[in-house]
Amino acid sequence: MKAARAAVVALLALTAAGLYAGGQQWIRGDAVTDLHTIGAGGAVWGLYVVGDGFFASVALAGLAIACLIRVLRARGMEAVAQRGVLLALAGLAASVVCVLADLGRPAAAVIYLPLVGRARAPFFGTFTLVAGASLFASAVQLVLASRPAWAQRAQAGGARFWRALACGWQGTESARRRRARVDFWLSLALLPLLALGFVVLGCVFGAGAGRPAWLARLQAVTFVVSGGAAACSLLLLAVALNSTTEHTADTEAGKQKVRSQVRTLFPFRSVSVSSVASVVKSGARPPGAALARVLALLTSLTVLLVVAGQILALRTPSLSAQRYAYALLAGPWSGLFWAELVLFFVAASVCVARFWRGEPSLFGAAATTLFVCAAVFIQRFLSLVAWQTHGLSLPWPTGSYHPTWVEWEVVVGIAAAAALAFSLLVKLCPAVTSEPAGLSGPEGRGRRFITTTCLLIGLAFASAGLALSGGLGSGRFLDPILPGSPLLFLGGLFLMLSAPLLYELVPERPRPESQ
Amino acid sequence: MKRDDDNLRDSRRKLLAGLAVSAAGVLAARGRALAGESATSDEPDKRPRRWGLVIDLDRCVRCGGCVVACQQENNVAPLGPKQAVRTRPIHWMDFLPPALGSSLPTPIPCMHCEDPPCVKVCPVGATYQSPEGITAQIWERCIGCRHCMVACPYARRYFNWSEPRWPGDELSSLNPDVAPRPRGVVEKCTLCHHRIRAAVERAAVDEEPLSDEAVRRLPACAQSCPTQAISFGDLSDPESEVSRLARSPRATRLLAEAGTRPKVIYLREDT
Amino acid sequence: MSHARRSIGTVLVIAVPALLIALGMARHTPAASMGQAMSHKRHLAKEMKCRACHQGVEGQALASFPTLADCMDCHKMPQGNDPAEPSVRARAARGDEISWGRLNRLAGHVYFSHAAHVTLASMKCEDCHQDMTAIDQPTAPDIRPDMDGCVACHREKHASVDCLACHK
Amino acid sequence: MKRPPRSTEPAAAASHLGRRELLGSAALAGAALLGCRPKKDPYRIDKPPVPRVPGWRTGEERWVLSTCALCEAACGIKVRVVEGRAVKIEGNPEHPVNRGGLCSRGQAALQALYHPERVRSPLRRTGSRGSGQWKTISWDEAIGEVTAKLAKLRAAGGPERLVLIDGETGTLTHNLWARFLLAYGSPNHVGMGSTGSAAVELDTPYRQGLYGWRADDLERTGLLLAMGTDLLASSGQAMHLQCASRARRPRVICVSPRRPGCRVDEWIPIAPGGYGALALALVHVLLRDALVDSRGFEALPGAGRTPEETTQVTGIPAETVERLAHALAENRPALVASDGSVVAASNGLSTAIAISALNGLLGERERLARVLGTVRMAGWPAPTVDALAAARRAVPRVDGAGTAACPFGQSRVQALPAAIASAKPYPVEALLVRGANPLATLPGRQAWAAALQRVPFVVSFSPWLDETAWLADLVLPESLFLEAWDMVWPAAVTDPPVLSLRQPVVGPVHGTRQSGDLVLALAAGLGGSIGSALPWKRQQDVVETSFPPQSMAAIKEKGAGRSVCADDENCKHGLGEIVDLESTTPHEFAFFARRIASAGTRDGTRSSEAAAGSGLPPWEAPRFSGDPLQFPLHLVPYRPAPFVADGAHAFPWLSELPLVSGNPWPLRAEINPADAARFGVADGDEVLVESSVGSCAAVALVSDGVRPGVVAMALGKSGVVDLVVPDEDRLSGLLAWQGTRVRLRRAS
Repeated sequence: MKAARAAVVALLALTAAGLYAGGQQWIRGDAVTDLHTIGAGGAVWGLYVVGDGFFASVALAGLAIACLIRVLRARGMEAVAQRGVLLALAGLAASVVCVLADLGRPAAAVIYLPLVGRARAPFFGTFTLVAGASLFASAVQLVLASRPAWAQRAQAGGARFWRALACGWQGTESARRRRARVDFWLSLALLPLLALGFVVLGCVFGAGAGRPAWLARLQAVTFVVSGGAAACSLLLLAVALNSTTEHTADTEAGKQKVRSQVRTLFPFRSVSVSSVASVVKSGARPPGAALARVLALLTSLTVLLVVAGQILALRTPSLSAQRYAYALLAGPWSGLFWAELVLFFVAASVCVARFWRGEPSLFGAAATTLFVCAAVFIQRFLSLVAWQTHGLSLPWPTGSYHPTWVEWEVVVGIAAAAALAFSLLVKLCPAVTSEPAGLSGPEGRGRRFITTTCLLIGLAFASAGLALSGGLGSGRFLDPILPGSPLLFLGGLFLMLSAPLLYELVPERPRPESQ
Repeated sequence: MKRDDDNLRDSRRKLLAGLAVSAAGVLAARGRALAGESATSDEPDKRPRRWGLVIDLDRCVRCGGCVVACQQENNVAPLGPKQAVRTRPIHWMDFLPPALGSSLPTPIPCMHCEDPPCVKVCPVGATYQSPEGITAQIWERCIGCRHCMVACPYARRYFNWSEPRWPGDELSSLNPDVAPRPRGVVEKCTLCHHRIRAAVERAAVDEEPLSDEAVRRLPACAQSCPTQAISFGDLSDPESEVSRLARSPRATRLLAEAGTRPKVIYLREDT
Repeated sequence: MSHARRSIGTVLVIAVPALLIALGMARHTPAASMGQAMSHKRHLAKEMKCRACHQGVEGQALASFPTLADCMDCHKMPQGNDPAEPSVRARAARGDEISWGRLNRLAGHVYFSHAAHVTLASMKCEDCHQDMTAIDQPTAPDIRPDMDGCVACHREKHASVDCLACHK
Repeated sequence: MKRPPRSTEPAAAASHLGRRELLGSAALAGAALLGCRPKKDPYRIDKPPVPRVPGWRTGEERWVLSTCALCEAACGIKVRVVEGRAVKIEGNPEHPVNRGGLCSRGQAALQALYHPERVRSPLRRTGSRGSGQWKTISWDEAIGEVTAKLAKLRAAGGPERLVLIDGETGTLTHNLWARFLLAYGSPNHVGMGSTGSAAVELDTPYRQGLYGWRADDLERTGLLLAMGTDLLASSGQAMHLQCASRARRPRVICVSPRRPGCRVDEWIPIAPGGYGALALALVHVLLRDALVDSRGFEALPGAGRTPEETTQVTGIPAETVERLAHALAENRPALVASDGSVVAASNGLSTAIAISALNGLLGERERLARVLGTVRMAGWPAPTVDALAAARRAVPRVDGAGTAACPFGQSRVQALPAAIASAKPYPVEALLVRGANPLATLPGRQAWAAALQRVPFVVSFSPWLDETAWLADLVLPESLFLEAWDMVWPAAVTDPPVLSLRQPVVGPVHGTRQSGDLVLALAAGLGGSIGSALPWKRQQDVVETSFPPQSMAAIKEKGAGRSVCADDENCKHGLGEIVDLESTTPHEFAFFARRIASAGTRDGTRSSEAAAGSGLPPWEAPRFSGDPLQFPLHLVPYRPAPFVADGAHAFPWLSELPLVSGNPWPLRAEINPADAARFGVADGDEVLVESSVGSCAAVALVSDGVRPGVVAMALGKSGVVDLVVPDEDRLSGLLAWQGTRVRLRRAS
């Protein structure tokens, strides 16, 4: 209890410190960071963009895992899926804040990106697909998955709040089947979107003037794979908690212990332990082992990719790639580089040794998560920053980058806020797989028509918006043909993603025959 | 009830149709505008100019006159020693440190590439290639994402890390033809487009064609150069001095292998 | 019923201050001030051309305001019986200058050349400005330039719509 | 049909609440978005509240011609003035010195003009010296105070006890001050020595026996042998050399311990102080191989030195010298040019004579160059000098220049602190300092500070509160060159030689006054013979009436022009007493030797005892200060391209010039990789450079552009001068900047 409060206070304090640091940057300009002009001895992208890449990739990977679980209809993993969606929400929000902290003129960005954003720029994909659509999609997923739980709370005489959230929910069997359908199709539809989002992010991180194309692609792949590893590790942590719950939840003493453990991680009073336990019990097998295997695989793959990249970079004719590789192997970045490899290795070993048999412990999971996340963060840092300081094509002096306290504070503050948000979301949106037995009800009409219309209009808007912001035709033109086309594209995506929500929310209209 | 429903559906259809028609109308109007523009720019007697620089490294004495001339002309704020401890200097015209066989620094402005990597990555179109080949940056549009800085293989772009400051009366010496850049935007060499614009305007007022001699020393860097190592002109005009120099066997381009096709051409004897 | 009233109240409580804040942040119009009382109408009635005082209008970017020395070209001798005229002469004798109030100010990153518009494009002052033959003093600002307006006219006249044509 | 449970009803109510919240938050978001609008236009150039400059219309711009003053070259400038404010300086294309080019210094001058640290009105010290307590006083008060002191000093019969340190030469203002001292009765007009123009000035008089600067025909030169670290980059000749040789670039071979910043066809690294020996060796080869006509060179001391004998001094292999000599003979017309760093050694005069002999032997100097005579004013009446002034002018100078201690010296500023401290030959009662900051720009900072404390009355005319002004009693801030009238004789002399006009491009930004106006005001205040010697009201009148009107009109139109004398009588006092060496016998070296022997100094009276019997001073090897074992390296202070002798802090852009690499501000110690390995120093290390008199911290720059055994450091940043031992050439009195030994180690 005390520990939980202390954790909340600590997270709040970190968030406040982050706000303070952000205020310092707002007042004094980006000079408070250690970012510098490329070529004059620095990196123009630093901790903020690294944080953006980290949070966004973790979030996308979390959402991807959730989608996969739902597409594969692995009901036993539903809790993992739900956590994955929460991770996506918190992570994407954090990445958006990271980008805003990085931008020189965030206010101008808020105005100009939707108005005149250009589809050819990688940043366009970042703010439409990654920040906009994925964030919206995870919110939709979350709403759809949490409504049974909200309805339960509303029925249990909860506040108007829960009733608002659960409005229109029906416990009918047909509604449940309908929802399962929606879940499946939405998840299936999201997978290509997420893949696209990952490609965009990977491109941004693989980018770098003069980087050989193969190296850029390799970096992009490494980015995606390691993002998956980080998300897996975070989910593993959540699952480890659940597994502990399963072992001990039967006895009253065990329940107490679980409560305290649960509160340590999700420090809110009303986490429904029983519901969590019921989730896990309903599963056929503990999802931890599967996750751990995937994690071990992804981690090993990342190590392989990183090592392959280094070897290739050393043997390439490109001088800048060689300088970059040397800077990582033996230069100023060597400490971080080797630390990354060791962390990945240790994490993979722990996975294999402890979790392969499906015996996750909370401590082991926490350690693995820490190792993997730190290693992934370093991976992003090195692929982004070290190229700017050591990979220039022209003989500019090599640079250095030592983030200032402001940058650390802002990023840590964002992470803390994301953790708080995650905890809050866990409290608000518990995963429930065992719904109360439903009443049978009729299938209404009209629902399908509205949804289809929404989908089609959304598709039309999105394609029109994309085409228009792509500059359609003339390459000379600076602006989208129609100002606001990016907004049109984004709105179209939102409409398309709202379709399942509409499908769920449109009030039941009885069939005319029945009247 | 049913009739109502049908009516509703009809109205929806009407709405959709209306939307489609209006969207098509807007597109058509824009398209016409586009077509009109391309027609005007493709007049046979007006070949689009491609402004470029030729820098003769054998003549350059590395006096730094071009660097300071550029700063004074383009309202670059000085940093002062406090900022310079970990310096974030802005030098649109900079010196590339000597390396790779050369013992002398190389003056290096923006290359004004024919195929500029920075333009492709700008998310809001703050940077673009002008019809006369200048890689331009519209300060007001820039959101400060610094993507262009990462993309430029020459590192020829600068971010304003803090608000520019001119102590005391130094504001007096600011050039009214160039807008100072606020904090948070990326800036770069403009090839002194304000001077080109003024020269074009002056030539039009005087009803004289803009001759190659008149523009040869137009940008501030070229004007100040004691040895006239920097020449400026229209690369698409085969008779211009820059075109003539660009055909010289001494002509090279920086990072030609990057495929950016720079319009800044260096002259250097192979040693 | 009370429910509805309460909700309207809530909306008002939130929205009205927000609106007020928004209004307060919107640009307010500065009052016209010329720095020296003079009647455009009366000057123009004497068959004077705009460029007689705004001398830069044909050759430079800014149309420019006259110096007191320019005024004294005519006003050295009394021109009519305006009671303010002797004081202006006295100021000129002191070597003073009138700080004319500028009514129109473009955004700092916009370049506008009167020479290009008046001399090259043969536009008339009234095409953009108020007709000064009818009024003594212009109201401020007498034109509100926006980019869409500029671009529309440039398109129509086949002038350059390149960003660099107007941005600096 | 059973209806679904009523759970939808309250939910509907709840969604109503949601809508209300939504509306409110939308309104808030709208307000926030509006609030995000920038309140102030960030692109507006808001000029500071400088009063409107009368006579300027809005947007009106003019170009004003003037002359740069940031080095002795006197490049013509063209300043863009908008609404009365200077916004850009460019080179004047019509000006024969720079032909439109302009180096970084001239470009950055506006930073100094509008610098916030300029002294805005006269200041009187209120606390003790150096306490930094000042009181603003009016100009009348300030000038009254100075005149009262000077009048008192003169009344006491000791006008020679007034010393003027003058950092400027070759201008009308300088001549006004000289005339003031002449009428006042003080011989002590002290120049600033060899980082600046004085060393260049030495070049011609001792080589050609004439006072004036040389004009080289660079467009015809086939081979330029450039001697010294600064000649091609930052010397007074640099801009002219570069601009005039645009059309047909000669082959350039540079001889210096540090590779020049610009491209040359060949760089021959030489040991400091070895230039004279190299010249003699070249002379030897030229004579031995009969490559040149040798008449008249029998008297040249040390001419018998073979390249092998000089290798030890020059560090240049004999075969390189042979090759160079043949190159000189083959690529004619060949020209040997040198800068101040060449003669700033203990054997400066010997070096100058040897180089001059080489040029004379090549026979090309005379064909390529014409040398100007002394310049006097056309319209100036002979000065009125009263008996007191005439008597006291004849006493020995306080710095010992022209006496037995320094027979060929014209000015010996480094001897001043000792002379003041010992009050010998007589005490200094009043010290005026203009255009100079000896405390920061000359070695011996402590001695200077102590000397200044001993002078009862110190007046600084500096526009900045610099180190010297800080110790003054009064600061009378002079206007900067962009606010002043003047006429300048460019150090980079063109053919034909011209005068360059300096006129105010803007009115005084602050309440400062032109130096010429100040000296006129002082003279008027003192009255009597002094007042009548300087009868003008304003500096502008001096400039406009000192030259024939037709010349003046031409000069005003182009910014520079030749002054034409109408008749012989005016010519005597006028400009253009040009001695054309072509009219003498060009190959007769004795001509030069005779001049040196008979007229070592300007008036040719005080040096007779010093002239050696052979007619020429004997050849000297360079001498270095410091134990070679303790201090194994030679310090080579050089003038970097953006070198400003005084007030470098006022030009941030020059300090930020990215000419070397990376962070431009710290002082750099440039060493050869071999020495770096020897002393365990890597590129970018913090190092400590120590000489026998001082030490300074720097950042190591390891470069093969520096000769082994040498530490090259840029002048203009504080610290380097503290290392220099103030040794001098005993004949010419020039400070031996290149004569200090140092050691270098990593700072712990």
